[in-house]
Amino acid sequence: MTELKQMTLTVDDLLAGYDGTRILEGVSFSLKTGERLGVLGRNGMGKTTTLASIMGLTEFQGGNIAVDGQSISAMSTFQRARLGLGYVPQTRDVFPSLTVEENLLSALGKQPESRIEHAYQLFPRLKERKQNYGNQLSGGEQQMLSVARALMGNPSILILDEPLEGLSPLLAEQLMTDIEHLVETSGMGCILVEQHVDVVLRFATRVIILERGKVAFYGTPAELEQQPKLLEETIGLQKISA
Amino acid sequence: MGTLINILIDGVVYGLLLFMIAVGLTITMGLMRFINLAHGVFAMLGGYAAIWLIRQMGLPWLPGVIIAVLAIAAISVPLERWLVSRVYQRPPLDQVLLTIGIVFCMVAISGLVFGTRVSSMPFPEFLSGSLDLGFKVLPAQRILVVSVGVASFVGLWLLLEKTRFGIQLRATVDNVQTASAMGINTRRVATLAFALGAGMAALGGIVGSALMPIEPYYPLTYMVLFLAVVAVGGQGNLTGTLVGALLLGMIDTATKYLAPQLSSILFFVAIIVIISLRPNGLFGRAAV
Amino acid sequence: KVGVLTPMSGPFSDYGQQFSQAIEAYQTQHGRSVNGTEIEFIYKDLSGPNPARARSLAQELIVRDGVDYLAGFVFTPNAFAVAPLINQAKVPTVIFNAATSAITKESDYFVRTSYTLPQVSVPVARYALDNDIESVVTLVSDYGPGIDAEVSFVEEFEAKGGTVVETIRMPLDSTDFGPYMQRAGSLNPDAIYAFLPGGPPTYSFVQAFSDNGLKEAGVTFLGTAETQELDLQTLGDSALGLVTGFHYSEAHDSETNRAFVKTLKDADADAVANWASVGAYDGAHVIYEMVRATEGRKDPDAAIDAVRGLSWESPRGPMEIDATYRSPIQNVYMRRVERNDEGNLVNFEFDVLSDQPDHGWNP
Amino acid sequence: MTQTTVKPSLALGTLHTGRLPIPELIALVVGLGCFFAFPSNLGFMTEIVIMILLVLSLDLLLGYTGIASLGQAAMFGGGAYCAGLFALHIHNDPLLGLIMAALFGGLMAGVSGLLFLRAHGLSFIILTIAFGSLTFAVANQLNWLTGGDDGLYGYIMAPLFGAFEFDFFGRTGFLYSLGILLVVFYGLRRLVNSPFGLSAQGIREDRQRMTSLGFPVYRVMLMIYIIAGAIAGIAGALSAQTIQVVGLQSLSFTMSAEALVMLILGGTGRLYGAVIGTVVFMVVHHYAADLDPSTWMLVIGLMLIAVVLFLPKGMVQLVDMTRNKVSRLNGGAGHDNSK
Amino acid sequence: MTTLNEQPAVTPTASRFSVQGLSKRFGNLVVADDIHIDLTPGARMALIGPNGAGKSTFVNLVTGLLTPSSGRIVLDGEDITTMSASRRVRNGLVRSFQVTRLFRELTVADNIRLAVLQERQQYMRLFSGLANTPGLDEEVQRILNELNIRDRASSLVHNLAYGEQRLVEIALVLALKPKVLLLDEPAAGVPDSESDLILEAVGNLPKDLAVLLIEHDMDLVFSFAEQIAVLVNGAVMATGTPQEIAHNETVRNIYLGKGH
Ligand SMILES: Nc1ncnc2c1ncn2[C@@H]1O[C@H](COP(=O)(O)OP(=O)(O)OP(=O)(O)O)[C@@H](O)[C@H]1O
Ligand SMILES: Nc1ncnc2c1ncn2[C@@H]1O[C@H](COP(=O)(O)OP(=O)(O)OP(=O)(O)O)[C@@H](O)[C@H]1O
Ligand SMILES: [Mg+2]
Ligand SMILES: [Mg+2]
Repeated sequence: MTELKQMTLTVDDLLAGYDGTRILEGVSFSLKTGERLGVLGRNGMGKTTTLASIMGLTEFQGGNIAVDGQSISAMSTFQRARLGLGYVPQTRDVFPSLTVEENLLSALGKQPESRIEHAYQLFPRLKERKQNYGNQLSGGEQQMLSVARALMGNPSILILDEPLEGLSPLLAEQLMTDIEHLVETSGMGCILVEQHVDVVLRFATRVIILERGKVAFYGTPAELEQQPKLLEETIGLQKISA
Repeated sequence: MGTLINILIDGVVYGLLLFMIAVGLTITMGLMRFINLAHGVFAMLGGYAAIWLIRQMGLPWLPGVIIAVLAIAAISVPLERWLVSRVYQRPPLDQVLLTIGIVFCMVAISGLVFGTRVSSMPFPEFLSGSLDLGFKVLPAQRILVVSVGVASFVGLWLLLEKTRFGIQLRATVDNVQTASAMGINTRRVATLAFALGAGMAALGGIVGSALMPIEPYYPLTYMVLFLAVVAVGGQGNLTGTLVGALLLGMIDTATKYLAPQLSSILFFVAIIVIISLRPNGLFGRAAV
Repeated sequence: KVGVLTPMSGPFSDYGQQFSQAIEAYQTQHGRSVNGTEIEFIYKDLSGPNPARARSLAQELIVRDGVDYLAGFVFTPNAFAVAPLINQAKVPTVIFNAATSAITKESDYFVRTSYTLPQVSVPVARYALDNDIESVVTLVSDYGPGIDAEVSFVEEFEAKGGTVVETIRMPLDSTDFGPYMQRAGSLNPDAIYAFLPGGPPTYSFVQAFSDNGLKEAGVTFLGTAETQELDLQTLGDSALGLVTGFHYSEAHDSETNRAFVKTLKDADADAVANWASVGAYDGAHVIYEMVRATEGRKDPDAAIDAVRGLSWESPRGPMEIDATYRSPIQNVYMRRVERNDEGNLVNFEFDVLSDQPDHGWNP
Repeated sequence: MTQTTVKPSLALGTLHTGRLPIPELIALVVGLGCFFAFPSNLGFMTEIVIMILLVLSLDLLLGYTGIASLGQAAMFGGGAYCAGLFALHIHNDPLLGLIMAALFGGLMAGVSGLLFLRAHGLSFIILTIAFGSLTFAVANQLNWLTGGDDGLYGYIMAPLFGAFEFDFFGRTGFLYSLGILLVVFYGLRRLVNSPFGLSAQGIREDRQRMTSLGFPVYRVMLMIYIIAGAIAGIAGALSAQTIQVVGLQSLSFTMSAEALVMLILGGTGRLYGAVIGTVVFMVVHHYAADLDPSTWMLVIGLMLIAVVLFLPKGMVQLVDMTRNKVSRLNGGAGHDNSK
Repeated sequence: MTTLNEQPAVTPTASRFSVQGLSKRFGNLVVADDIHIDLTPGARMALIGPNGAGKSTFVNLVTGLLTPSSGRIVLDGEDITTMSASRRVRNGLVRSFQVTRLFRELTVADNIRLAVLQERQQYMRLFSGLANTPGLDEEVQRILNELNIRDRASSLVHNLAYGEQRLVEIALVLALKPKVLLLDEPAAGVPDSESDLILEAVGNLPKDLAVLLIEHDMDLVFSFAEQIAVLVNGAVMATGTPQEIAHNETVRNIYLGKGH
């Protein structure tokens, strides 16, 4: 793997939404390469919006997003990506009229083509399908492709929006271990949105819970487990399945 | 027999000409999926530019043409930045309205500037007159059309299928937001593609000017023809456009030889039959 | 007051320009009033064949602007569209161009100062025969005027013993005339007889004629309006030697014509005189005569009667309005495209067939 | 459901269905107003009314069903020639001719629709263009029947209801056309607010999903295409009857294209959008051409560009803005989805 | 809560829906390999399998979006192999989409309203207003409440969060009152807390309705299914009760993993 750029992402009192409507009402957190932030929250609480805002895909309405102290709030999306943010959108959004291989190439930027081989090692299934078009892939295959594509640009921080959705349990486990492995070895940072609380608690070094676009909790998994009431209110779970 | 050969040759040549005048549209409309009714505008402007450079500025033919093509590509950049790019994400019909608007404006303007009559395109000696193949005569200009047509096809095919630019372009068209989230400078890609389309349109307008003379109403007069070629070929598919153009060229020529009076009726019937049978065009890939 | 319906925008806007320039010329020459009656021309833009628009514009002119005469009319359907109107409202209407014989049947208030296609086609046929052209292929655009031209030519040519090897009708939207030329050439006739609408088609057609080697092969190009002055220079060298029979050439050698052309050019240096101009010029003359006859009173029938059989020296040569079908009787000149001393292309008249009636008229 | 409200469809945020012909009454008043205000422009105003009908038929296709056609002139001209020939050879009663034309327009649409409606997007547009051009070429070929380029002429319409002559001021012609327009408009308004209308909008949004909801999409589209064809036919007939000449241009691509432009200009998916668009386009054209023929295209072109840039929803947006202001004043919110 | 229980219960022995020897190839890739599946009325079956095993393809074949290379599909004793997709739905064979497929520019209410109109065969009413279409709005209300998305009724679908859209997707399916229901990952993207909601909705379906569930969320599968079929490389590798499957070694190795 090629050398990785260290970076710190700071989101400070972020206000964002879609054409006029406000969804995020002051979200703040920060993240270094090597750290792992888990994002929890019910449907429609603003998880995706938060991630999308970091990538500059929503309507920025206030607050600040900064990388290493430099504000990127005004930057266009592709520049942010080139800074070293790898994004896996919730809806996967593989390019339907590109083959698997081309999907990967499209995100490669200045990186060496050898990265594609790494991706294939991570997801052998993609290699079998590499001449298929994006819209000929199964749901799970699209998910794999989406993750693999995000890794192409050798990101310092990987942003994952429900990457396990639609993956078979076995594969989901593998993917999570793979990601953990990646993060450890490459020391990259990672933001993970997941519906499965246990997964998040197992993976994350920090957890943030969103409630109606506000931060309801920000702390370590350990701290969170001390507050079952909060969990119940925000996620609606009595106990956390082992 | 003689007729058959005539049909074959004239058909191929005319087909390549159709390809030349439509290939620019395959890029802007086919690949970029931008309903570009203003294609003819760039073809026409290309023609006028070349005529002006060669007649007024006294440039030699080849440099004149090259500069004209580049000029049109350049002109298209601000147009794309300020007007066209605003409607990429909007419904196709807004694109129709915008480009029709552009057509109307350019028709009126060039009418005022160049007059409403045909402006004749100068051609160098070696391209004027005709060429006797023994069994038939071929206008020398057709040789030009053939060579330019083939060259552009090969060049564009390589560019779009084999280069990173081609991939990034298709990615951008599929999903702008995601493309930019993958670090693609979607604005630049789109602008370049549009300029490429405009340039090719200009080239087509120039080489085709013997059959489709340059005059202010050019963009309206041949709009249907452009669209038909692209649609028959299957949008965004270069090979498709070539085959489609050749096919239409053949059909048109054949009917002109065999049933002249019916040729335009049969031409449209052919289009209807082809597209009804293959709604995604000859080479179109149906969305799965 | 005269309302002029003519294209002033769109592909045919040339007509409007030609009309207004010619009328302007006439008024500069003969004054803006006939013994005291001021004559004013009001122009309305009717950019193409569009009966609906023709009717509503004519209506506005008659009802709102209260015009006493209508004029202009480039396209036949537009003329037909106003026929019922002018019958009800009794408005004498002078047709500057529309060249279908049947128009003047539709209303007694129509007068035509242009020509009809049979009127020019038949003489061309006769000329061809007299100059030992035995076999002809006709190539015409497949629409009203084209068909008129073909039919009347073929009838005359065959009646007088010529052979029409083939009659080809080319769809209006043709762009590639190569195949037609190849076909015509392969039948190697002595001549082709062509009719196309002006502008782009004519341009491509003439190019195709020389590019496909018919010219070298010595095939004579016979036509009518193809080499009209507006397109002539654009056609370039490929037009040289084309033979056409028509009722007006800018190069017509007469005092009246020189005066006419001069007045035109004085007003606008790059003005060009073609059949449309002379149609309007003589149209203006007819209107002046009608006004003179009625002393400015509104008496439509008297006005029309005044010009039945009227004859005068027009820039095109001697001309007369036929008493019955109110359309010109005039000379048809055979012209060949040549370069004049300034190096411009001109229709040089080398032969004349005098006093041709409307050969297409059948009551 | 206790909370099922008094006006459920409103509570569920959909368009309220106008049973009362209020818009029609307004239109009638306006129409009559113009009738007395501009007695010498009746011809022009009749043109507008007829064009509105054609554009409405397109709006049904495009605005409500998502079928973009550039060949509607085929049905318009078809209707026109049908009515003309009917008057010339069979019977010259206007209303009879109107019915014939409606049937013929519907027939043409039915036949072509059967073949075309399997295609989508550009392919479909081209098919419609080709069909239009085809009818044009055919009509030109059959000049023994249609008069070809000279146009079809020589028939005189019988008085309307046997009472009202088609006078050369065009009074009868205008009121006749206006009347027909109002009837059609009312019918259309009922149609688009009906379950059938909603199904059409479903098709506009996503054909395949409609199929997997069990809708016979193809059949529904065909029905709409036929209805639109009939309306276009009626428009054609009105033009043939009020002008008493039918020209080839009634079948031309220009006709179809201008109709489409007027529709988008006004705003698709709103019936009054079609009305506004047509009136604006034709009036601007008329006066621009009067002032300076050489530049009216420039004027129109700039207008179109401006609308695309500043009024993405077309001219109807202006109406919405004012309406929202009003409704805000009386505390109600204009809802976002009155498609 | 009213239930949809309006259809007459048929004899539970009769096969409501059966697939016989269904096969599909994409070029040389076999995505459905001689599949046999049989659903009795009221069956609650789950179809699981690794990604790309061919589950969605199976659904597409059965619903007529793809045409099988070979095999028969029988619904209520009628061979529907060549029947048009929309006819199949009208005959009671309904599916939900793995990737939500909604009318994004229409309101949630109108989305559901469309489904109801079809189910009640009222969409051919040309001139009567929606408001006075008998029973329409009541039905829509009922479904909105059932999935408690009533407060979303008048917002456009494209303004909904993804999970919310999943619920609307389900709502459409319920509105069609199917006889045989194919759910393709209905709970994907819905948090555990809300997936119960979907289960509940499915639970409220008429008892004689046969359901085939495709899902990767094992908690959901095991709490729902009475029978499980495992699809691998396009072929049915095993079928059985949840217990049997849970303890099947191969299934564990290639699909479930250690977690279960
Ligand atoms: N494109 C959009 N336009 C307008 N509003 C939107 C858009 N996308 C989402 N919203 C609204 O923003 C709110 C938050 O949506 P978001 O997708 O961030 O929720 P989420 O936490 O990701 O939910 P889920 O778990 O279902 O993905 C939702 O109420 C939704 O209605
Ligand atoms: N049109 C197509 N052309 C070629 N291969 C295809 C096509 N459609 C699907 N496939 C392949 O068929 C296989 C089965 O796809 P399918 O979507 O049925 O899998 P699945 O079981 O639904 O997986 P998942 O659980 O990930 O959704 C996949 O490997 C996919 O790549
Ligand atoms: Mg989300
Ligand atoms: Mg699947």
